[in-house]
Amino acid sequence: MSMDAVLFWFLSIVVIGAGLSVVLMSNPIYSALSLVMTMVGVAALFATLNAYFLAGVQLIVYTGAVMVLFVMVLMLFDLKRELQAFSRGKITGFFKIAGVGVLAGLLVGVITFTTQKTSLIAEGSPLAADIAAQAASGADNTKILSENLFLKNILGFELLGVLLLVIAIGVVALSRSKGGTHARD
Amino acid sequence: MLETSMFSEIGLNHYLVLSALLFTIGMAGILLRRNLIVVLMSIELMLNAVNISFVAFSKYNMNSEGQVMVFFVMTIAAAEAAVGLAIIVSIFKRFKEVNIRFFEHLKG
Amino acid sequence: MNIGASSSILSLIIFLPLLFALVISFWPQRQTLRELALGFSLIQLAVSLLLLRDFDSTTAALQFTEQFTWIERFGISYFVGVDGISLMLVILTTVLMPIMILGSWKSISEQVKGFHVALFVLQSAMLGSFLAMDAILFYVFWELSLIPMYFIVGIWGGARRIYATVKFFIYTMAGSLLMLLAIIFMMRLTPEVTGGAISASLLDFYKLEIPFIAGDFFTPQTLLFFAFAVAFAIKVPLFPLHTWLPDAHVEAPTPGSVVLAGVMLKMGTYGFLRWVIPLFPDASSHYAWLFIALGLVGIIYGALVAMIQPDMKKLVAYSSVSHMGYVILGLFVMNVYGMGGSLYQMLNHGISTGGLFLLIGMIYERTHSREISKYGGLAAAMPIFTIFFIIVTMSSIAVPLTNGFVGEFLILMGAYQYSFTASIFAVTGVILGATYMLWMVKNIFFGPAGEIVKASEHDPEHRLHDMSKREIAVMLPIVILIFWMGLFPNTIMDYSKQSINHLLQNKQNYSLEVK
Amino acid sequence: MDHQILIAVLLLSPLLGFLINGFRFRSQSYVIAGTVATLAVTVSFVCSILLFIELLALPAESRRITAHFFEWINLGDLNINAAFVVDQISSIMLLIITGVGALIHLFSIGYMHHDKGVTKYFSYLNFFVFNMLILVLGDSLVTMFVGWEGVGLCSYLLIGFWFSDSAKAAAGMKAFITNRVGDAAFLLGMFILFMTFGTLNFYELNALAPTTMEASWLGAVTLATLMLFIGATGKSAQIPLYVWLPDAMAGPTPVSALIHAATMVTAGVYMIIRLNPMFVAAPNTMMVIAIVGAATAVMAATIGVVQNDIKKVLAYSTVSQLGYMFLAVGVGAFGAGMMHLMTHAFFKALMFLGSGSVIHAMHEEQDIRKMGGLRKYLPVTHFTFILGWLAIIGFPFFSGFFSKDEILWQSFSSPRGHTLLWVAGALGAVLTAFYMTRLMALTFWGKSRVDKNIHPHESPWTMTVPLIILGILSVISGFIGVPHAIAEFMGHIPNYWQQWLAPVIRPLPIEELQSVTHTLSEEYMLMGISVFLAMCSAIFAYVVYTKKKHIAENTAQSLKPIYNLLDNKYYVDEIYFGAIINPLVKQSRNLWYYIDVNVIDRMTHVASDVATNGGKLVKTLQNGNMQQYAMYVSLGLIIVLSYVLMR
Amino acid sequence: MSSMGTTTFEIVINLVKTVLIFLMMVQAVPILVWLERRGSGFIQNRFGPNRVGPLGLVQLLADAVKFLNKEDFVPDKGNRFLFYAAPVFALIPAAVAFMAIPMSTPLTVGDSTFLIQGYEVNIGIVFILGISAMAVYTMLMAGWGSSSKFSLMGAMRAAAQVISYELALGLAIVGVILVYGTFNLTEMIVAQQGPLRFSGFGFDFVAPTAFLPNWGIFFQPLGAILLFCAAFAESNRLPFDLAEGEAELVAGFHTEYGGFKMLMFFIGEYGHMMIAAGLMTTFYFGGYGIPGWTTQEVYAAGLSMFGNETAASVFNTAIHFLSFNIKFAIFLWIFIHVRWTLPRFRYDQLMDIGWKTMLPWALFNTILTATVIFLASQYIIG
Repeated sequence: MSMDAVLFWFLSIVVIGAGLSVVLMSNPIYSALSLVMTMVGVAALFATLNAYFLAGVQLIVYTGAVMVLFVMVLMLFDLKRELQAFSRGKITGFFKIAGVGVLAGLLVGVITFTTQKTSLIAEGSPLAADIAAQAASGADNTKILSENLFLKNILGFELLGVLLLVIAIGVVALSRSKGGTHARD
Repeated sequence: MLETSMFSEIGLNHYLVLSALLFTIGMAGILLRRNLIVVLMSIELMLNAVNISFVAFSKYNMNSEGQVMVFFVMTIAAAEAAVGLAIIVSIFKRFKEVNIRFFEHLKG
Repeated sequence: MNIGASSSILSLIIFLPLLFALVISFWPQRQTLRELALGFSLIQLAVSLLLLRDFDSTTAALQFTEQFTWIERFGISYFVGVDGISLMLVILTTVLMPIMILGSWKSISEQVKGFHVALFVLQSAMLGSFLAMDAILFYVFWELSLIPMYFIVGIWGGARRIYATVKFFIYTMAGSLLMLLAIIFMMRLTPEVTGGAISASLLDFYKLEIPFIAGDFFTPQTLLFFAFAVAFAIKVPLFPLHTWLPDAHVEAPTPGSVVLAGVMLKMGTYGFLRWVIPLFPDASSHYAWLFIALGLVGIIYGALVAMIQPDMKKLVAYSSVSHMGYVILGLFVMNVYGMGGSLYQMLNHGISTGGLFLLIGMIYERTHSREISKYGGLAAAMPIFTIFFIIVTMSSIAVPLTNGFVGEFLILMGAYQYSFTASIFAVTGVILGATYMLWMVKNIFFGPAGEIVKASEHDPEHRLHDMSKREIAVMLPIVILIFWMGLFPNTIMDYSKQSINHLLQNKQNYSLEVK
Repeated sequence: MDHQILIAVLLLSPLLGFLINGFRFRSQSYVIAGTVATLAVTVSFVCSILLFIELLALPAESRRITAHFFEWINLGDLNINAAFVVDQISSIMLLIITGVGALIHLFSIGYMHHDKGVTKYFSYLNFFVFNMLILVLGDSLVTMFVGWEGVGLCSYLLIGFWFSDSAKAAAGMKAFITNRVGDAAFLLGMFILFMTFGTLNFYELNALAPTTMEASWLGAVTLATLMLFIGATGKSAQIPLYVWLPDAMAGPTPVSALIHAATMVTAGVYMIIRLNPMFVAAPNTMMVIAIVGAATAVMAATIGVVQNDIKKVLAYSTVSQLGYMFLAVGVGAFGAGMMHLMTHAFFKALMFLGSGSVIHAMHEEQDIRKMGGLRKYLPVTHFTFILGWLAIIGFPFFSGFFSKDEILWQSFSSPRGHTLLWVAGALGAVLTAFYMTRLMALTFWGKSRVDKNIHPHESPWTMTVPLIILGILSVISGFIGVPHAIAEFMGHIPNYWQQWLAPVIRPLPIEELQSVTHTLSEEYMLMGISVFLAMCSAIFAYVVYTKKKHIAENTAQSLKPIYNLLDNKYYVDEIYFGAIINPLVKQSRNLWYYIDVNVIDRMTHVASDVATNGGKLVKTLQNGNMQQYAMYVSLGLIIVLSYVLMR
Repeated sequence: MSSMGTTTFEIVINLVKTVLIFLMMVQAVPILVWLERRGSGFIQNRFGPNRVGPLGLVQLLADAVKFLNKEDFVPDKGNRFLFYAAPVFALIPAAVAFMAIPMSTPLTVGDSTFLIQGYEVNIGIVFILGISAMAVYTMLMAGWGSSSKFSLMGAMRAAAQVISYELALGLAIVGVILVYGTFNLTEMIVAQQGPLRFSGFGFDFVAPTAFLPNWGIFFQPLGAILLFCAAFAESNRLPFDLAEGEAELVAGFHTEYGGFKMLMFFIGEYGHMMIAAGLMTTFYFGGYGIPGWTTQEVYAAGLSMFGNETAASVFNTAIHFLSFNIKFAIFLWIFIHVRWTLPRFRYDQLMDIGWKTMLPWALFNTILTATVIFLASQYIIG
């Protein structure tokens, strides 16, 4: 049992547990905080996958910004405990739960039955050796990521920038108390 | 499949299964929860699950495309959350309601 | 092949309006918007006149071609070129643009910026579809032209504008989908002639020999022919696919009507001339009778129905159906007079009907009514307007020395060459055309003062002002063109003669050279 | 080159006048407008005279002055030039148009001086002259057609000149559309000629005209000439398209004189004479022309007998006289037709102007039953009117006598003539004499029935001078073309007219000419009969309408059905409206309603309804429950994954 | 996780070191509190704590004892879990982030090298930013868990403020990253060694005197100011302590807290202050570097002094640790000084400064830096 394996199992349990509590907690604030936990776990998982930069970004963006918004909104709404946290309807409820169960089973099944190998790269290929070397060094691949991002996918990156601008304007417009989508009240 | 090494040697499949489980948990949240904000959070959960897959693939394929994709997904998730919350806030301000069934009235 | 080596004036012509649209959409000053748009349209006109200057009318070859690979995998390229068939339509488009902008000076008062942007985008799309030599490129421009038109009618239109736009859109879309299918089918055939690669180039399409069996409807050429023909026939519009036109015209704002009648309908007839006849020579010869018959029905039906319309715009719209029937007739008789006349008639119709719509727009601005029965005796109140209206009317009913005569005369001659019977039916249109137009002129301008004129006499607020200087400036180019084209048709027909002769002589194995 | 300039000046001077007056159409100064317009036409007249003199100087066989300005339409084999030709035929027309035109312009100054639209009026008038000149001078059928339609347009504008009267506007429209019917046929005729002979140029056509007669009704030449003739019936108001001309009297009277009597309506005759070789080659067409001409002559005359509007009488008389011209060309007497064209231009213009003078004096009163005894108020008008009257009833040695007599004789004697044609012609002459005398009697003679409030007065000099000049012309113009028989009788006066026209007129085929022979005595006899009958009828009319009014009334009473028939112009208008126009309009409405609205639109709507209802059906799935949507998504995912797993 | 060492010895030493650094941070807090109180006393012309122990140094110990003895109070309607969790979470991010800051040159003992920081992260800055971003939750949890209007509003204010200023902070750091071309803090410090030099546009400039160090402040003056200002807001200190604005909100999100829980909040706050001071030092003032001497020179001096590599390394580490702490202390003092010098902003002013002043300037700084770096590498002047 290597350090990596220990970390993985630990983080898996954290992430799954926190994820479950997101769904199951009847108090939305707890859900949100559980989600923060999940996010942190995911960030750690990223780190185990040598994606340190993404781990950092995950922390900044998700826990530092997105989830703060959620939590703030929830706290502002002051919803406390919900009486009916879950949708009503026995038949549809059954279908939903069964559907989710089946889906989980199917997904896991598909993954385990279709991708037998641990890596998609053929054994013995030069690439595989590279991977092994990289995995061993634990080197950060931030530079590779940045080159990919800013050279190859620059258009997508710029488009995202535009998207964010649009979103920012849209959000401001939506949350203005005057005008906007609803009458003043 | 069930071998002893399954616990000690962590490979791509482990991450994928983890991602799948997280994804289905998120899906369950979307299907079952009534609070719109929680539904939105479940979506974030699903996106995170997918991100795990991406990063795992990225690592095991020695290809940074996956990470770039994660980057994009994060950005879009942030945008989506912002807009979603803005909408929810403006509706809440007007109707004092975040129940997802209430939003059926908006279908027009 | 020397592609793209010459100047890139065609791309300039196509994309300059888009640039203008962009500039207008970011123009901060609301007051100077119209002047700006007018200036831009004049620049565009000047550029297109450069094209006219450099055009070599002694050859039927494609000129000023530009070709760049667009989607390599499917052989789709950005391929534009101009020849005698498209040249004048391009000029028509650019000439009408400043007139339209000047004509909408007063009538469009809301969302001025959006309107001009839409106009310029529309211009770009129309020019693109006239100049595109690649099937997919053509299709893209063809569809693009719908969108600004949709907005022009839908936003600045009349009371039933939504109904009209939807109808317009659905009709045209239905046709163009057929065309897209046909284009894709033909692209799949192209490896035969290109030696393996798929191509969407029109020149490669021309090389195709699509099997044809007379009498069997389900042969490729016949099916393709009808797919294209229906698409274009809707746009023309050919009877019985014409009902969108009156609605669209009635609801459209004045410039919308002008561009619709002036240029958009020509896209259909241009399609016949550029695509249908050269691509499917057997089928078009074999089914020429059908289109001639429909053209004739269109001529007579349009005229008869125009005669009983109570609404000016509707009347002119149906007259468009009638006039475009002439164009179709001229195209399918497949002789030099018919085709030359058709090409000329396209321009005529653009100018005369455009002029009529402008004039109707001017009167509508004053009275907010288009009901013919409410008018009467307008000639006394607005003499200059009357003069212009009558001149344009005379052009529309093809009185000699106006442009209308030349086109109609040639088409009728072509029709006679095809068949005596056809020409007998066709000349009926000459009589009926005069009937409905003069009926309208009489009821609007002559006779005792009608409801509106009377109201204007008593009410100083609703006094009918005669045409302003701006309005005269709008109509003057049209009138000048009417007489110029009536007096010196050769100056315009010379550009297209070679192309028409080339088409007629090599109908069976048509090909275009690239100059 | 100087010919070209001359012709250009000739053409452009009226156009210039039109433009000058057209651009200052708001002006109400009748002096400036009238002077400009009259000067413009006078300049043209001078040019015409100069051209005529030059023509005289040329040898008889090559009397032709051409001016080629630019290529007009040039496509395929079609090559039409803006080219103009002055030759024997067109020079005569030129003189008539510009000469009579100038006089009528002069007359108009006086007649229209009180009208507000006087400048507009003169500009139209000049434009008409311009178009008429193009019609006459054009060297091809298409160029002629330009003028042909152009004069139609001017006629339309001038008939509807007082447009605020709905009936007058409608009359203009009626004129234009009726002409259009003819024009459509004219176009067809052109096409047939072009496709057969490959040209539309008059000289080339005439040179190419077959010398063998075409017997078939469906031969190209016959068909083409028939079509052209239909065009001519429209323009020249023959059966069946004459209906517009009486209505056209709604326009100002000088217009009636210029357009609807002297010039435009004769265009059809002119066209046939222009293309006479072609018509000669189509005997069937000639026959039709002759019959239509004769029928029109008689029918119009019968209607003229009962009309009470002074201008209507003259209008029907014009139709009738035009019938004579067609009768002439129909029997191959092109020279005679042309001659009658000219004389008719003089005396009918005179009479129209005279009637204008009367109407002017009577303050727009046109009903002859409310006139009478105007002789003493309007001496000049009366005197000149008498000259016109004598000319039209064919009083010996007045101009009308020569031309009409020649026509009658030709209709009898020509190989393509027929006794019945002569009978019709003579009957027409008798009727003409009757109704013209009736007009004279009711207007000028007898007792005054003038309203007491109206004080008739003689017109100013601008109006009387043209009357006098035209009066003189009406008297003497006949002598330039004295018929053979009378020339014999008068001492061998040469027939300048025939000599002048001979080079451009193709005689009937020699074998036909040889097949009939007539003697001089026959001619004298027939002349005598027709003149005698006409004089009798004139005297009868004089008696009835000045002395014994009751005879007319009794006759009208006793022949009530016939009187009504005539009074209502044989109900032709009603038949046209009832049989063609109204059903057409009604059926158009049905057409629109049933085809456009109920079939095509309905189909579109059904298609859209199918889509809409289909959408409504699927809409129930989309109930706004987002979780349900998510469930669909996950179900889809399950299905896809199951497939992947099962595979 | 190889940074934790390969041999058992290394792992043990590393773990001990980590704990030490954490303790060091925690123990710095009482000193800082004492310094603050004494300092404010001097600034305001009074004494401050001076009774317990020499110069009142033991005062804090007494306070700690008092805190520990206080009643463990939970508001009636409050959320018990969150109320307890909040102070614990207040401590963690601050500590974790602080430990990523290198405080001296690595210490080499035999074959083993020990970093004088909690652990080394390749993406140091991003990591620190990410972790410190989580501090918001403590405020929110505390504010909401207290179930008190003042607390909630304080928490909201604080959260909004932190999020707002995080942008300017991040963008200011982007300039730093651009200048040094790395995320790694140690590499940044190494890059600031030696005399001031600038190469670009085709010429090299080296400062004539070795005492003009190659510090970031010369390249990023604007960035430094922005970062420092933002750091005030991030750590909720005056003039940006709107969250606790006593006049309005009693004490902000920790109104309901007392005793040891309160103390933990204090530690968290001071922790943030220390992170800010550490970052300022590292980014702009050469980190543990000494102006005039490079680490190699110091190491060589140690070697010549002691003749032993281990001793030299220890000497080197110690000298630089001192250097770092001096700079660190100066910045901490500036924090304290500012707190007692400037008045508090209004909330709208705060937001205006954040969004309308600092963010644009930070953007400008970023763009300017990027442009200059690009041009300097592409174009040659003269």
